[in-house]
Amino acid sequence: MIREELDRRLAEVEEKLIGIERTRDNRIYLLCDAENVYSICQFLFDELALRFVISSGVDAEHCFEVLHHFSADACGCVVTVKAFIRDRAAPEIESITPLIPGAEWIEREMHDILGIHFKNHPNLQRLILHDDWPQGVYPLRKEVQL
Amino acid sequence: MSETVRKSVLAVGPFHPLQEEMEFFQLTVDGETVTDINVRLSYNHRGIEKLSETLQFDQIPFLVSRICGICSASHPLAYVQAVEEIAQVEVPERALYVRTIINELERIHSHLLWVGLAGHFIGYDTVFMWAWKYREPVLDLLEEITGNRNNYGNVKVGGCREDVPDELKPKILAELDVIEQKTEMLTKAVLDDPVLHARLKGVGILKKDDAVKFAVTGPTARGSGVDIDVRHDDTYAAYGALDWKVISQPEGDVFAKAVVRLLETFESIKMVREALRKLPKGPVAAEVKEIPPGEGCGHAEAPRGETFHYVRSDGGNRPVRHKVRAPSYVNVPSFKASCIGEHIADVTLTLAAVDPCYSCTERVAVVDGRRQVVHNYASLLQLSREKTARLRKEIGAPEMKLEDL
Amino acid sequence: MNWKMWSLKKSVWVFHVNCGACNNCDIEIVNLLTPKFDVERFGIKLVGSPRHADALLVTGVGTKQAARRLQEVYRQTAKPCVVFCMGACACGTGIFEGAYHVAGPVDEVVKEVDPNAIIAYVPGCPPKPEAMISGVVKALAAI
Amino acid sequence: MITEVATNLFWILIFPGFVFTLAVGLVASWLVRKVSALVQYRVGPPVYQPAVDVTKLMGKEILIPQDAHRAVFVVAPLVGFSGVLLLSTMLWLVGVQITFVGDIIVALYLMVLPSLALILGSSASGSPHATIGAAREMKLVLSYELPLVLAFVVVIIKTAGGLEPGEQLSLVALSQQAPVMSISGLLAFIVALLCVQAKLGFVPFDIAESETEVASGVMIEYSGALLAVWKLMQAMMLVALPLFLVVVFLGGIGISVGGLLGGIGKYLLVVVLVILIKNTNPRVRIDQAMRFFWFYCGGALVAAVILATLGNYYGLAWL
Repeated sequence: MIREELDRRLAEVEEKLIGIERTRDNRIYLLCDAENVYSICQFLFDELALRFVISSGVDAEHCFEVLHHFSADACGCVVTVKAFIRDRAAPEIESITPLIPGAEWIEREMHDILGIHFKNHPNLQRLILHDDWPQGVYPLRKEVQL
Repeated sequence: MSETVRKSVLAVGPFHPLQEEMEFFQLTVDGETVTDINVRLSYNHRGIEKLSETLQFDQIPFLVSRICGICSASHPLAYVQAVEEIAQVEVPERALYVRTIINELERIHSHLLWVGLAGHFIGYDTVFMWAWKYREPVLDLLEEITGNRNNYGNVKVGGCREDVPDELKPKILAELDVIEQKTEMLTKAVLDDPVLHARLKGVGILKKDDAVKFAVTGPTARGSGVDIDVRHDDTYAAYGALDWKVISQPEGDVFAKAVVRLLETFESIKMVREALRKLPKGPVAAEVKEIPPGEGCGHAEAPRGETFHYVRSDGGNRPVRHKVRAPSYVNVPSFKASCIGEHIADVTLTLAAVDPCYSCTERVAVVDGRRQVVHNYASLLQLSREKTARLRKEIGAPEMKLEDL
Repeated sequence: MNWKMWSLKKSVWVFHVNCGACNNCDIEIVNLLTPKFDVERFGIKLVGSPRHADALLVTGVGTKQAARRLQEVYRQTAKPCVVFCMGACACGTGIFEGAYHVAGPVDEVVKEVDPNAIIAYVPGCPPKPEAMISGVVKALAAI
Repeated sequence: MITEVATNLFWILIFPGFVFTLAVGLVASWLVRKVSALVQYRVGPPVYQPAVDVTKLMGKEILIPQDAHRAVFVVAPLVGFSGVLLLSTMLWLVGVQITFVGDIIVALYLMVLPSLALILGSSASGSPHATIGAAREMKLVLSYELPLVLAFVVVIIKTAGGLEPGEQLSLVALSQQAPVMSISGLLAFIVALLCVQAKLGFVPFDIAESETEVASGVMIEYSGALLAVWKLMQAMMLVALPLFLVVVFLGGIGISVGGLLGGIGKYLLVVVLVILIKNTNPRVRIDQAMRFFWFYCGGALVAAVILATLGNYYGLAWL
């Protein structure tokens, strides 16, 4: 898939997005609300056959951001779906693991270290924090100081 | 994991001389067939992403090179590429070539290391000793260039810290010739050995659509016919200027992954040679004044697959978020697709074929319905080797002669 | 020097414990076995059970999850034994100092079990195989 | 009376019993490690290494696992060790003609003792891995004992012609013959050599405990002096078992200088054969080992028995 085609196809999901940012030639950020993340990822993964790379959870000032990074290997382009979770007290977002099994670990990890709940995740157990880690403490949140 | 399993694992200690990270794999078996697999991480979780938020942009390469000892060139490279993307730095051309040389040397020694371990897993300990012997000169070269056998700490935002001295070129070229010759012998031994064909072919198949679903990268993906390679797709450093090709094999079994790694070693040797020849004159680092607010993604092809770094800056001198993804993080979960339904004699080998940074497989415990450990790493290794021996016999293979290697 | 100490120095069976390392130290330890360094010359041998070991080669920072396992291994080791902290992380948590999942340097973790444990340090990131050999020799000369 | 006791004690404890066998055994186990190292481009350990290893283990703490059956766990190594000690003393004394009728049967029993002790000790340790090892060791014993006994039957048939009826079961009498110089004897010797390989626990029959998967199944829970006793036992088996083959098949060790040198040569030959087999073969699986010993070795020995009987009947020594 060449770059022009990717841009054209991305326009198909435009109504679900808040905006599109292009920081460099081959870096595309799709900004959206938490509710739309599953359908956008489904479009990218199933329709455009992009490769899932990883997700990053970010503790931004007024919200949590979940970034699903995809890679369009044919044109070397990284497409990132940036979802905003505005409810800081009980952050929740749709899991994409039922769609992409490779996302299981990273969602468990974000659940561990940021306390984001993933709806419909098949196995949301503790993954990387040790067994005696206190409940309710999320090390990657900004209020936790080293 | 239930307490009983834990206890027996602790009591006998799933430790082994070749042990590496502490991941704990729990396999459920039905008779001799694997029906489920579960992994517990955390033994090696050091909180690097949080630490990274407390360090300055220039200090972080030293931290990320300590994520994984074998990928200690590609992690910093991916990181600095992300930061350079934020800061829009123009990296001098010579630095790009130096980065390429270091990364390819790293790939050569990592792949040789894997060959040795794979030999160990199927009971050819002599191959293990020999492959590691041939790997040593590469480490010596890296030490001469960067000052350390591992953890090179050679890249920084805007370029490199150490140059490849011109007077070292003849030595590197000479060593490469020797390594190429030895690798050729190893490759021949692998590709021509009927026992290895029987032992490795059709084992632990990761089908192409599973490879896509589990989003695997590197030789694991290329062994399943997914020909992705960051060096080629989103070309960085000097890879775009070099003549090389992406190696891929469609079969998806352990043999295919071995072939991919061996052939890649030759490509790497070729690339280092060409990069040395084309090495342009000039400085190896550009000055970077400040990192503006913004976000960037950097990825690089480590020996095991794509290393991905996401960095966000708020204009200060520390990142506000730094996400790291090592290749094993997506390659290891693919065991769910490749191990289930396999005979337990093949499990260690299948896990090893992914090269999961490389011997997490030694945390394996096999449990039956009553949650009792029936196999540990040693007995699985045993089963794996027995199968090799049985196949040798069935094929009527001659004894492996030392001079064949 | 009594016979116990003498023989201990001439025949060191080591057991390798990784408690959260980056693999570098671990690979260099395995490297010790291979033809270039071949520590079997000095009677150093890697063994597979802590019960057979005279020295524990500990690498890594001692993450909270791994620390308890290290303590368990230390209890299972037949005394007298020496604990070697291999690499900067094991010696003093190195670059990972203060991270939330780090239980502390290896010596502190071991001393929780046995305050009188004999602990030797081989710094370096990773220590070169030669440094490891020399570290073992020096530590043995000191006891 | 006192001198006789003293002499016997000397024989058992110093020469050629405990001390001497031990010394030879430790050197032999060094040889095994050294040759393996050379194959792998390494230098290998110095000659005194096995001795130092054992000395060191003697000074270490003995840990007994909580789940273990203490008495059996502690006694098992001693049982195995005394078995080998007696066996080796008996074999060396064959040279000086002090023995009793029927001692080959005693020797056969003594040779089983180490394996039995190993099974006992590892089952008593209460570790699941040791239990796997014990089960394998047990199957291995079952597979090689039968061919080993059959091999001796061949020898006894073979030597029947030249010996008094009562003498046929005596090692001294047997040591005067060299049955390996005949077809049936050679067959029996080869099978017995393989059985010895299995008894020593070397590749390809190191199924129960192997150095490469150092978790070493059966011995995993042993430490300190008890582990040292096992190591000593293994070292001494490296002397006793090849020596047994020398005595039974290769014509024994003479008391004269020539006989002594010849004996050492024969011993080294057997040890070198064992090391060669060890270094050129991959490990086999337990059911392969059983099939190998029962069918192939068993078949070869039945043929050997027939050949030997025919040879006796027609007076053809070479059959």
